[in-house]
Amino acid sequence: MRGLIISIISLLVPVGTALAEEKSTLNSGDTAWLLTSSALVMLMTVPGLALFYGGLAKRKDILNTIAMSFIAYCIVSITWIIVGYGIAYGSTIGQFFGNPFEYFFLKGMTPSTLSDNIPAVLDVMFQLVFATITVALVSGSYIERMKFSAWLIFTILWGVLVYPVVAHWVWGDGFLSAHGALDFAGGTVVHINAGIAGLVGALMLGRRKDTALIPNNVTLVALGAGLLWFGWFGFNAGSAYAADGAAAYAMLNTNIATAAAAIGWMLVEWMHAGKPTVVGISSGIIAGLVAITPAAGFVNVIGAIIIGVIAGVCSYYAVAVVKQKAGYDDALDVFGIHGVSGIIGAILTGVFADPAIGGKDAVGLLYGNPGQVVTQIIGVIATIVYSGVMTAVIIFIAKALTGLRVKPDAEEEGLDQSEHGEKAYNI
Amino acid sequence: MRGLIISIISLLVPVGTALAEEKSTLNSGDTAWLLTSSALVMLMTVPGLALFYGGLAKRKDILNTIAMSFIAYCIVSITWIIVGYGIAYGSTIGQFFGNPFEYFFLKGMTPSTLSDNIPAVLDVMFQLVFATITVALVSGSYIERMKFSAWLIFTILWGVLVYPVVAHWVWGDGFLSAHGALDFAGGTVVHINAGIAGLVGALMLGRRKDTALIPNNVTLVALGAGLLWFGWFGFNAGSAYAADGAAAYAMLNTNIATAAAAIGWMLVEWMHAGKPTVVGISSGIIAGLVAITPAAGFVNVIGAIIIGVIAGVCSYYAVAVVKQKAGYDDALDVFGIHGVSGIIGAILTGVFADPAIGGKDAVGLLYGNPGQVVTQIIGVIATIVYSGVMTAVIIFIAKALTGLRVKPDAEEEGLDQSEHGEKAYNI
Amino acid sequence: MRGLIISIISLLVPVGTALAEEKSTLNSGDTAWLLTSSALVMLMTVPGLALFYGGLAKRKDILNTIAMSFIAYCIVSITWIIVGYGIAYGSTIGQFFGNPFEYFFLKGMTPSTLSDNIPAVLDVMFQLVFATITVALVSGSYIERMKFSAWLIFTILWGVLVYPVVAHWVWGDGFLSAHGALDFAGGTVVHINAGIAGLVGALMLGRRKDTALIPNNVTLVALGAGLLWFGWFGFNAGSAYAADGAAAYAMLNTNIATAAAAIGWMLVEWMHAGKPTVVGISSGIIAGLVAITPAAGFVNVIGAIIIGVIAGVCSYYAVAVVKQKAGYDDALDVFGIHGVSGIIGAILTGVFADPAIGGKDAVGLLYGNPGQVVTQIIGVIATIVYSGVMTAVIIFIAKALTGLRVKPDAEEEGLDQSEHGEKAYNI
Amino acid sequence: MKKIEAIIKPFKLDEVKDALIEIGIGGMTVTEVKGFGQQKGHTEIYRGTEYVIDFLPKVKIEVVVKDDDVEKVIDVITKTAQTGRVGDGKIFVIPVEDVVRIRTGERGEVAV
Amino acid sequence: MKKIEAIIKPFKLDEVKDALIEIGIGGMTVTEVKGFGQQKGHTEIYRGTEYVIDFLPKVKIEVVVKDDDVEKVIDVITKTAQTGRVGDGKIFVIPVEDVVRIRTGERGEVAV
Amino acid sequence: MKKIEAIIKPFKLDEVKDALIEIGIGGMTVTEVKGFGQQKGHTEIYRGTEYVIDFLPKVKIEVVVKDDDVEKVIDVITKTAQTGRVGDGKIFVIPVEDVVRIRTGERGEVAV
Ligand SMILES: Nc1ncnc2c1ncn2[C@@H]1O[C@H](COP(=O)(O)OP(=O)(O)O)[C@@H](O)[C@H]1O
Ligand SMILES: Nc1ncnc2c1ncn2[C@@H]1O[C@H](COP(=O)(O)OP(=O)(O)O)[C@@H](O)[C@H]1O
Ligand SMILES: Nc1ncnc2c1ncn2[C@@H]1O[C@H](COP(=O)(O)OP(=O)(O)O)[C@@H](O)[C@H]1O
Repeated sequence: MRGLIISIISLLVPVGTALAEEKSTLNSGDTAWLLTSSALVMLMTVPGLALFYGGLAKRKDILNTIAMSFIAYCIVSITWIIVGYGIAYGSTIGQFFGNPFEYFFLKGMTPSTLSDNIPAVLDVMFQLVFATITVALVSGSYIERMKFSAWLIFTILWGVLVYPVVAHWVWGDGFLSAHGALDFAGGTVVHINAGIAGLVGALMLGRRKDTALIPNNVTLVALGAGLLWFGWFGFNAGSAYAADGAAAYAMLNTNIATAAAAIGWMLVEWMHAGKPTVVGISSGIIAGLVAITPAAGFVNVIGAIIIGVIAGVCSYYAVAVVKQKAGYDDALDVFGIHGVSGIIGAILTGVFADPAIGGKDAVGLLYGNPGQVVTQIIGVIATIVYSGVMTAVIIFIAKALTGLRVKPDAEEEGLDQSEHGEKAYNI
Repeated sequence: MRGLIISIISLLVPVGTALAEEKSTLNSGDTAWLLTSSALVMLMTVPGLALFYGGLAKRKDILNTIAMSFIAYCIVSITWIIVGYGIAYGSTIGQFFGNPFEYFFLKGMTPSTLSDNIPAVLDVMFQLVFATITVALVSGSYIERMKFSAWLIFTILWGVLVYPVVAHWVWGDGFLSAHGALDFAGGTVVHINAGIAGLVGALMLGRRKDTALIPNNVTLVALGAGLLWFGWFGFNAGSAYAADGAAAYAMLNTNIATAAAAIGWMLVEWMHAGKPTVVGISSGIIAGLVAITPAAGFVNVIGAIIIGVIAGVCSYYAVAVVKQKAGYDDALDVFGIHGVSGIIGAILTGVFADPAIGGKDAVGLLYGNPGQVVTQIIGVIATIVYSGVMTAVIIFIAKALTGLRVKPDAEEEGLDQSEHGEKAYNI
Repeated sequence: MRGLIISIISLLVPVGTALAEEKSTLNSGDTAWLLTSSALVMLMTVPGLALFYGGLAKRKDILNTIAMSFIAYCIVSITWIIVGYGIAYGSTIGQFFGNPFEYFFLKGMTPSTLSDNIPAVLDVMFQLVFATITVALVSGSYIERMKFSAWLIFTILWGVLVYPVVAHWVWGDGFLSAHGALDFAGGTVVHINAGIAGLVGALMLGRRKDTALIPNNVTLVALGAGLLWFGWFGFNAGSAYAADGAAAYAMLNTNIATAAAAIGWMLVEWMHAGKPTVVGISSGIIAGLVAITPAAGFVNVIGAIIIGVIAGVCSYYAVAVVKQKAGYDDALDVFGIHGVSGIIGAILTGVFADPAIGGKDAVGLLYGNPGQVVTQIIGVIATIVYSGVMTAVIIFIAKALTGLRVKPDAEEEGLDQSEHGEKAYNI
Repeated sequence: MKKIEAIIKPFKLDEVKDALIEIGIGGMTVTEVKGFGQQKGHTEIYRGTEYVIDFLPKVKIEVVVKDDDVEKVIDVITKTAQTGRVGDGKIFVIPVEDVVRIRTGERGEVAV
Repeated sequence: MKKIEAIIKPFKLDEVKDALIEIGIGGMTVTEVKGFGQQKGHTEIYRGTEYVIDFLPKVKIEVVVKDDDVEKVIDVITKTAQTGRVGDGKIFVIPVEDVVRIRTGERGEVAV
Repeated sequence: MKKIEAIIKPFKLDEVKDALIEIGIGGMTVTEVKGFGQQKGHTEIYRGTEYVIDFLPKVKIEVVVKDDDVEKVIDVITKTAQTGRVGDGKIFVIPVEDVVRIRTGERGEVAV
């Protein structure tokens, strides 16, 4: 995929830089956009996701929910430059993971080391913010009952053993990359991965005493959704790795699919439950952002609209109907939104990928390449299996080390008090 | 105006790209800045404006207020790529509007299609975020009484029939553009347009039972004002369509005028009402941002300060004195701030435009071109008439289809409950 | 320092622009990044810092706290283009300050005036946002008791007489710059400067009746910390004055040091006080951001981690132990965090500066240049003395003009009511 | 003396307050409460799942008055707070044995 | 008639409410309060400094009932609100001399 | 037993609480309320329009005590809550017929 993106870029860049692949030179415009994109994706986690999740949590658990995202960002930032980046992008070991120590504390990288058109260290940074948000996303399934110490252990292990490995498969020299799986900005690596980890962990943690989702502060939900959308422009359009037409298309597709998904969720909620809600519109926004992530640079706007609407509607049913029936306690619907819309997006990328947008290596079913759908499904399944198994192992280890759940009393009293000794509002 | 901007740019760009107009090449720096600017302007609406308006609303109406902005953003995103962009920038039909179907679902645009120095699709995106915020702005006049379904109808119609047409006049090949009206970033197209629509709609909707403006959450007002200011740097400096000196001047002028307006509003409020308030400072910020919008790339910093102070003071009187006397119920003062400061900015652009800043085609009264003021006034009047009449027609259609106002009971109980069935805070 | 940065840049930029210093040409990529960085740093103050401080304040004082940051931003924006920029960057007068009237209302600057690779006016803008946040930072020490009118006077005087002078020493043609003091993005100029002003002013203002720090709204603290972190990428990576490897390194170092500091603060708080808190993690974030500021473009990632951890731990002790014992009432710990971590960062820059990162003019103790530490300490002391004395004088003037503190009754009732006549929440 | 506690609909507060002032009541204390009664609560819907909110927002007004004024106050509250729909609320009359005005230390009826 | 005021732990509210409905209580009013008692408050630590929060969040339930129902209600609340740990709360029984239903103007026991 | 209800200025709460503890009061319940009385409210101004806020923030303290302690408690509250300015608040004494400690089921004076 990385190679693909580069070849797309080279098509678009004016003649003077056609030699880019032979002898790299720094492009300051592309570098400016990747610096900006890195900052935007950082904002998605701290404070975007933290407040989105926090607003949805119960009043007595909001700070713990925020703390889970904040600390995940901090811990994974550190592990990433020790071994994470190496596992993801180091020389491949059997197409399964990269050499963990190849970039140990970024040894050998100076400001003038380039990675194609941008500084090498900027690639480290941009990939870092992807790793951090993926881990933080998982927390949404676990809130209101998990020990903070257990979450720290989970964060360290999952951030080293799961995320970078799947990133290697798809974006490094891994086997999915070799098979031509399309994942523009991380539908599989980020969202399916986090969604499955959320589901498996939620099952192992067990249900909360009070599983109601009555948001303590919907203004934070709206704020979080807005910051996530804003940051996602960096996530998706930054994944073009250049300030060019591919980036612009990815941004526009992201916007269109998200708008369509929000409208889709709102309408189906209106028909099914009687009213269109702000929490619903915000949830539809996230579903759309997730679904367009793998497709953003590959589909045309009609494809983007269709993907958005399908994601909005399906995630609504997953969350409002399926979860209720199945009875697992995925507190903030990480599986229902990131898992389900991630899978939808990954597969539909194989359907709608339009070579006029993404170039000759990104051709979907509708444009005569049914095999792409199969490739996509293989990618999805591989991720589900690996993420599911590894999450179970890691949760098991955390349980052994610290125990998983707070005491029943503490759960009732709220984790803000039991884990942090503080209160969100004195107003 | 577009043409004008390009000619300014060409003055500034180094020799090597002087052929830009003959054979376009992509400039990655300019593209990076326009990508960033598009994201910044998006943030203005979702969640910036939504929270600014939401914080000012009553506690029981905050979510409905937020929903109005969010859904306006989503709906106009979709209509824009169907017909909106064509109406605004398609081949002109009698200098009145563009061919609606010329860019139907962006047909024919690929990532490598250029619009001068940037990808064509990026122009679509950047213009899209302008369209969305204009519609969302209008909602501030209508809150706390309008049916959500009526708002959806308004949004669709106004986003297709009003905004793109006025945009065509000023920025497309329309008659105002042909006459040399100056509007750097949308004082007429965005703010006067929205201000008049707000006023006319508020008159047709009628007064709320309780017209008090007692903000439920001033921290959201401050947050919203801050995000709007931040995003406005993309709005104004992005309108230079390049990362160059014109963009930098537009950014600095935006900052200076806004600071001056906030200070101006604060001081006049202090003298007139006894205390300087945070809601007042935040309102002054918006007034300044609005007034400098048409002038940002044309005036020098002294012009910017004067425009800012005048806007801050006049909007204060419009809101605190005139509205009270006139008795219309423009709930969040869209007319008083966007309309009034928009008109002030548009006319003063004709006074202060300094050719040393904006080039030889942007010369104001003070620099020997009194005719520019006349041209500006014509632009203002044309917009007022068209926006006023069309808004009335559209509100009338919405009334026929769904009715305009919620039931009196629902208004008392709050629209969060009646329209969305949810509550902002459970804290 | 400015000269140093430029020479680093010239090492990294491809051959074609090697003549940059002879005949400047505008680099659109660098310009795009500086435009973005200016916007990011603006966001740090309005609304980032305002909400961070506001959330930590008491419920009855939150709006006054927000107003202090907002109005500082506005006032310093204006003074900066009148005399501030001249004092900082005008032709030096005895290496002490620059000619105040050299850039009076930016006379002579047009959009095509360049400052090396970027528009000259963009340098004004980027430096402006630094000046504004420095003044706003000081307010955290003074809240919950200072008259709003006294704060306005302080803001005007300090923003003219203190910040630009210290900026001149370090970044203009001042004596510290001449002696080779290293301050990548403003550890001395911004943070030590603000920290000392906070301490001295807090001593002169005297203790509040109720010195408890019980945040009224921790969600705002988390939001503010997140926005500050996001904006700080512009602060530090923008200080490379280019979109290049130096900027990327500065961004990554900023991220790593901040993560390390947050983890450090959290762990020491956990051990010392029993629980890891969200206020603690957020405070650690700020400590880390402050400490890495002078070092961001000079140290390698291991240096960044060490600086971060030391800053997090030391600021915790300064705030939790030393302040309690010393008994001064630095309300929101501007000295404990910005002063202490600023000093740590400034000195450790002299220890860890790695020529492989920052070039041959930025060599620290560990790389064989112990003299750098001495130079750093001289810079710290000069700043402490000047900032301390001048702050005392300015506070004295404010006292003479308006009095410093609100009436005891007003302090009890809250400054939101007494100074602004409004209430933050009606929820 | 008696304390009259009235639980009413929040949007009636202003009207009731004004009516009480008109008949010469010089003081009252108001609390935001939640009421459960015959009036059915509503449901809130988040992500398609319904939650029943059976406590409704109400306002409690407490007025302490001389025995003679009790009927008048009851009358005024009943009239102004009435909408005729379920959930209008209740008035409770509770004996008060003594009243103190903190500012002056006065006791009994003069302190009301 | 009597007003029964129970100060209980917040998380017991739903249980108590359900139990009261089960025994036929048709109305009640709930207020968020803060309690001080034998149950020790906790400390909150901000930036390393400890603050003692000695008021704890409690919920006050007010139910007005006929004299005959007093014991039953006390019984039900005591049972359901009990955890056996300090801080479970208190019940106070206060005389009520009259009740009015605002909607209809009915007085006395029928209005409860 | 009696319930002493004191409506006081919020910033006096800590002082009153400490004084009550000093004289051996083991429990109390506090509610945030809004008061209307002789003390005039203030006006809030938003965008130049004035709104009269005639309800002022007050705090209600409820303490149930044995009959013997009533005077002592009134005394202490009056003293500590007094500023001498309008709006200092009121104390109401209300009869309590029974008290129950939920944790143990104890009744009467021992339960206070
Ligand atoms: N027995 C009761 N004890 C205390 N409060 C009550 C009682 N019955 C009703 N209330 C209060 O009065 C409010 C209105 O009562 P409800 O039964 O809904 O309507 P109505 O007063 O019209 O009969 C309730 O929400 C509750 O706050
Ligand atoms: N004398 C009292 N008057 C009013 N309220 C009281 C009194 N004593 C206790 N309370 C209330 O009851 C709550 C529980 O009391 P506490 O002494 O902590 O435990 P317990 O009820 O188990 O003895 C307190 O938090 C307070 O709200
Ligand atoms: N008759 C009353 N019934 C209930 N509460 C009252 C009554 N009169 C006063 N209050 C309460 O006492 C507070 C103080 O009363 P106010 O008349 O302002 O001053 P003062 O107590 O000094 O005479 C009021 O805000 C209100 O909460």
